[in-house]
Amino acid sequence: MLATLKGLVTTLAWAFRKPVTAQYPKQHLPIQPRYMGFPALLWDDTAGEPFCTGCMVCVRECPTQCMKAEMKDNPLQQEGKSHRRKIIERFEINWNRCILCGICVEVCNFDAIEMSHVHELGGYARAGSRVTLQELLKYGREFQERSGWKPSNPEKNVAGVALAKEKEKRQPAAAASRSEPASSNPSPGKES
Amino acid sequence: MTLVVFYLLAAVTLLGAMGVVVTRNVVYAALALLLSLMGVAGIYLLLFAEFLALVQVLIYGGAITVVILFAIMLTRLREYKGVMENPQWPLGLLAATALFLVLVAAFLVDSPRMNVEERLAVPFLLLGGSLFSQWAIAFEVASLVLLVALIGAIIVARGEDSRERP
Amino acid sequence: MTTEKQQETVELLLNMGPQHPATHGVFRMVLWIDGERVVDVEPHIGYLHRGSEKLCEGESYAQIVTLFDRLDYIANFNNELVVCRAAEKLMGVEVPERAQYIRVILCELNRIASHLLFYGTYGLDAGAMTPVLYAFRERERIQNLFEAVSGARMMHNFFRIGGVNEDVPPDFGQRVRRIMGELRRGMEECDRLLSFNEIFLSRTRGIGAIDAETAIDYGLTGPNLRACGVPYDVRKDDPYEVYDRLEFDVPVAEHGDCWDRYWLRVQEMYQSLHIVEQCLEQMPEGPVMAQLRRIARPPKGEVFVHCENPRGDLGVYLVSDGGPKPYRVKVRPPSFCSLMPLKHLMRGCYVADCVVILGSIDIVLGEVDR
Amino acid sequence: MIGREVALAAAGLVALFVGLSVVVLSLVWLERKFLGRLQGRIGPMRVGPFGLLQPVADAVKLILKEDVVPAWADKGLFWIAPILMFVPSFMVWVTIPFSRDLVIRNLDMGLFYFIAVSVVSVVGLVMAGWSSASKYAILGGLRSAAQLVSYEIPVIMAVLGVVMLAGSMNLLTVVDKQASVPYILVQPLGLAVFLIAGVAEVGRTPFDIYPAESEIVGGPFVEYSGAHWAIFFLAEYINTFVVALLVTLLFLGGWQWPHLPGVWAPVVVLVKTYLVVMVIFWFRATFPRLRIDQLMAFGWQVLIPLSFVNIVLTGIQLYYRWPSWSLSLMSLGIILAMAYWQYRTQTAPAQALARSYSQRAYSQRRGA
Repeated sequence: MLATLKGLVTTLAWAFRKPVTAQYPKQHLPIQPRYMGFPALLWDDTAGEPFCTGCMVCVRECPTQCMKAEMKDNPLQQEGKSHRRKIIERFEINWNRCILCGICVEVCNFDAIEMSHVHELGGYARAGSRVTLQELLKYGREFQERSGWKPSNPEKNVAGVALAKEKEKRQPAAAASRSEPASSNPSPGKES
Repeated sequence: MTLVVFYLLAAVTLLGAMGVVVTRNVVYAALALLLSLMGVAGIYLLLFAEFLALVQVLIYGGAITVVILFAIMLTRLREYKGVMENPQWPLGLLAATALFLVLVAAFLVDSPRMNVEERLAVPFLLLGGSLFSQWAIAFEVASLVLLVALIGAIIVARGEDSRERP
Repeated sequence: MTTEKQQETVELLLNMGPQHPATHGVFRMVLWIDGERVVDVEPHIGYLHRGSEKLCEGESYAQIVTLFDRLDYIANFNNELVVCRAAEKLMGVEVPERAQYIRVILCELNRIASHLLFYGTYGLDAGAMTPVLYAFRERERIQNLFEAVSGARMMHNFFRIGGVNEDVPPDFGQRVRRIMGELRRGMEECDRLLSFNEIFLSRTRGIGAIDAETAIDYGLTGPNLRACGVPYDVRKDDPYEVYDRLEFDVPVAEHGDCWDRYWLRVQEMYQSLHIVEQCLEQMPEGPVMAQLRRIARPPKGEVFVHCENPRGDLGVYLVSDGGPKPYRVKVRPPSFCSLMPLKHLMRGCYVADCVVILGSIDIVLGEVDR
Repeated sequence: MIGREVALAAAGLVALFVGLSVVVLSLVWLERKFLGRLQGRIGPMRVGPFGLLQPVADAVKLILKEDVVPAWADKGLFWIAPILMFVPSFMVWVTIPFSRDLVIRNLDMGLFYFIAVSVVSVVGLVMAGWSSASKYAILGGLRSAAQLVSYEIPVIMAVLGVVMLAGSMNLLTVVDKQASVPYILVQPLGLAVFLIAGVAEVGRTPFDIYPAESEIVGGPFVEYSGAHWAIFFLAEYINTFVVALLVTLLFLGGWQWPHLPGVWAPVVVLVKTYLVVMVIFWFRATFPRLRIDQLMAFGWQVLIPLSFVNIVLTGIQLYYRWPSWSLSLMSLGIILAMAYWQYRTQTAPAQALARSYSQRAYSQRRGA
């Protein structure tokens, strides 16, 4: 009876405390910075193109084979705006298959894919679970803007920095004066 | 009005009783019995024997029927074919007829034949008082019989139990 | 009961599961019952079979970790740990100390989370509906912490062969300390609510008892074995990671009944808190990942590694042919072994006890069926 | 003349039905909200302000749902069973007063009527269990038959204690007699027995053995759906409410409240009743479920003897004309003795065991 009374008091005490439930659609729980949401492709503002070169390493390393990628020659590289010789043409992630493990992020050599904070993945049709390049880039841009994402290897992967470096190598004297406008160029990618 | 209700109740009672005998499904029989007993309770009410009616509902309607149903459900998987072809049916018929005749005879010989009126209703307090003073011995004997039956039932149940689980 | 009797009495064959609120997943028990008594029971498993062991043979070592996440989906870190350790042992990798401490902290927190889930669902099995909500409230704190560390609440994929994926966030120690205070209060509350409740005691004391010898014969491990009085804990008996530097007790009970198993797990939660505290104090700075080639290629050979999962002794037998994928992976799942004595435990008990017994051995069907 | 009476009766029935539906809806809402708060949740919030319309939404959903009848079920019985359970819970309202005037018909044997009628609802449960052609349902039916018949006895005995004190089975008299002192103070033991047995009688936690959803997944109701299930649901909540109402009338002094005019009588009764209902919900939030054999043992070996003790104590007090506080003292003494006995036999050994386990904890390293 003693323990019974204790139990009764324990439950009753909660009647006078604040409930812990969050009312989900109205009230979102805070997302931790490292939260692994749906993978998204990132956008290189300095070149106005995705980071992704379509090298297929994520496709190969994905444990569930949820991705498809195709690459093409990069037109911007020919124009001299980018250092990437190849660029992604088509990319698709099937989010019914994706297990949000983050292996693709880990294996990516180009800082091109990141686990975004997108997590409300509900949909009405099965076909809707195939996410195309455009959507992935959209998620990626949102993620970049919100979280202040920084590339882990900018010298190799960010077009502006990499191009400047290349030029630095070629013309060490003129490098200092030229690299600045290149990196502060207004990016065409932001408009789309 | 009262007469109409009486005939209705009597019909319910008789139908229930018929159902008990006629149906082949034991659970239906138990439920028909419940119906019949409820009809009897209604007739008690018509006779201003409220207490008796309520006791009828409580004991027969609630407890007894449920216990019967309980027993039936425990033995549900058995087959009941052949229950109707009991070789003892002539004896049963004889006994039933005899009982019926005795009841009719009793009714004919000693019938008060008076109209039941509300003033005849026994007040509850009076009933209780007389039960515990005038009829105390009968009351105690009845409870003793029940007690013996209870103990017997327990012994029977226990014995079987211990045989099953040594 | 003799055979003749069995023919006479009508036994009811009751199919408990695969979809039943108390079977903790898709698990089916065929009960032969006599009234409310269970005459015999036959467990049927395999409804959640995904062929994990076979799948492992087609995946690289890094990918296997995600498969192990999904075995015992309530104690993911512990599962990741065992497969990472297996590969590390085969490769002879020395894991940086900081990574070991991080692993131990996360594993112990995961043990608490798992035991909290057990506490909640066990209350539910016994018919109390509040413990599960209180337990989930406490578990949520741990899950949030995990999310901050690994980015996922359950399927972390955080441990790597040779360390952990990432160093913990800078405010990790502070957060863990805060959570530990809250957890301790929450666990005490759980204790007040259920542990000594008279109804709960009468439902669990002396039910589903198993003695030490039988338990060993059936291959029970973990809390289920320690409840019978056998002080076997891999963390003590075959210390891995940094457990040999930590001071902690292994709770041991005596009777091996449902209440003992329950009580043991509750005590283990306190011990885990103690371990985490020490780890936080001792944790050195430094790298969290050993210097390795990107794609793990363990040398040809085989290895068996076991760790103390919340459910018991989780072992992995790994055979490598020198390639990037394992040749064979065999898991010794503690839940599966815990299911073994089910007949022994359930024969002669009541139908209601079945639920309580099944809850008390704390199985996870993802691990049983693999 | 007769036509008018019939019309009146029909109107009364409709009013009763509507009133009871409102009561049930409010109870459903209250239970979900209150349980939620006790568990650190907030309960339903979406439908209407504070989720007030949630039970209405539930009801609409239930009525619109397909009413599935299992192919092997005994269709007639399956169909009739919910009604057989519902009718008695409806019939008891004939004699339950909300105030001195607000009663359909005040029977002289009101309490006895209540007990007699409410027993019949067991038949409905048993029938539901039998006719569903499901083994869970059969087990549930068996359990309900055993449980409800056994717990009827302590209910009757606890009521008898009150009847002895009041000297009447008329609910109005019983309430009137409590004008100065409610019987909760005179007969705490009676209240305890009545509340426990009443909770068991309506099958609520910790005595929800027959619907035990973690064991036999709903017992007799397992195969029911839609409107049929709703009727069971309705009956269950009405029964819960009736038990709480009887606790109010028998032990809490009904509409008696110091310095409150008679107009407030129904309000006082309702407030008290809802408080008792909340206590029952509170039990649900706190306790695990008993096992069927423990339930039977508790009923026959603890509750029934206790109720007899209660009657004997009441008889002694009445016969020797001791002051009424002597009865309260005796009652409390018995309760405390029971509590101590339970502590000695259950809690204390478990705690001692727990202590010994923590001392046995295996801390030394082996073979290091």
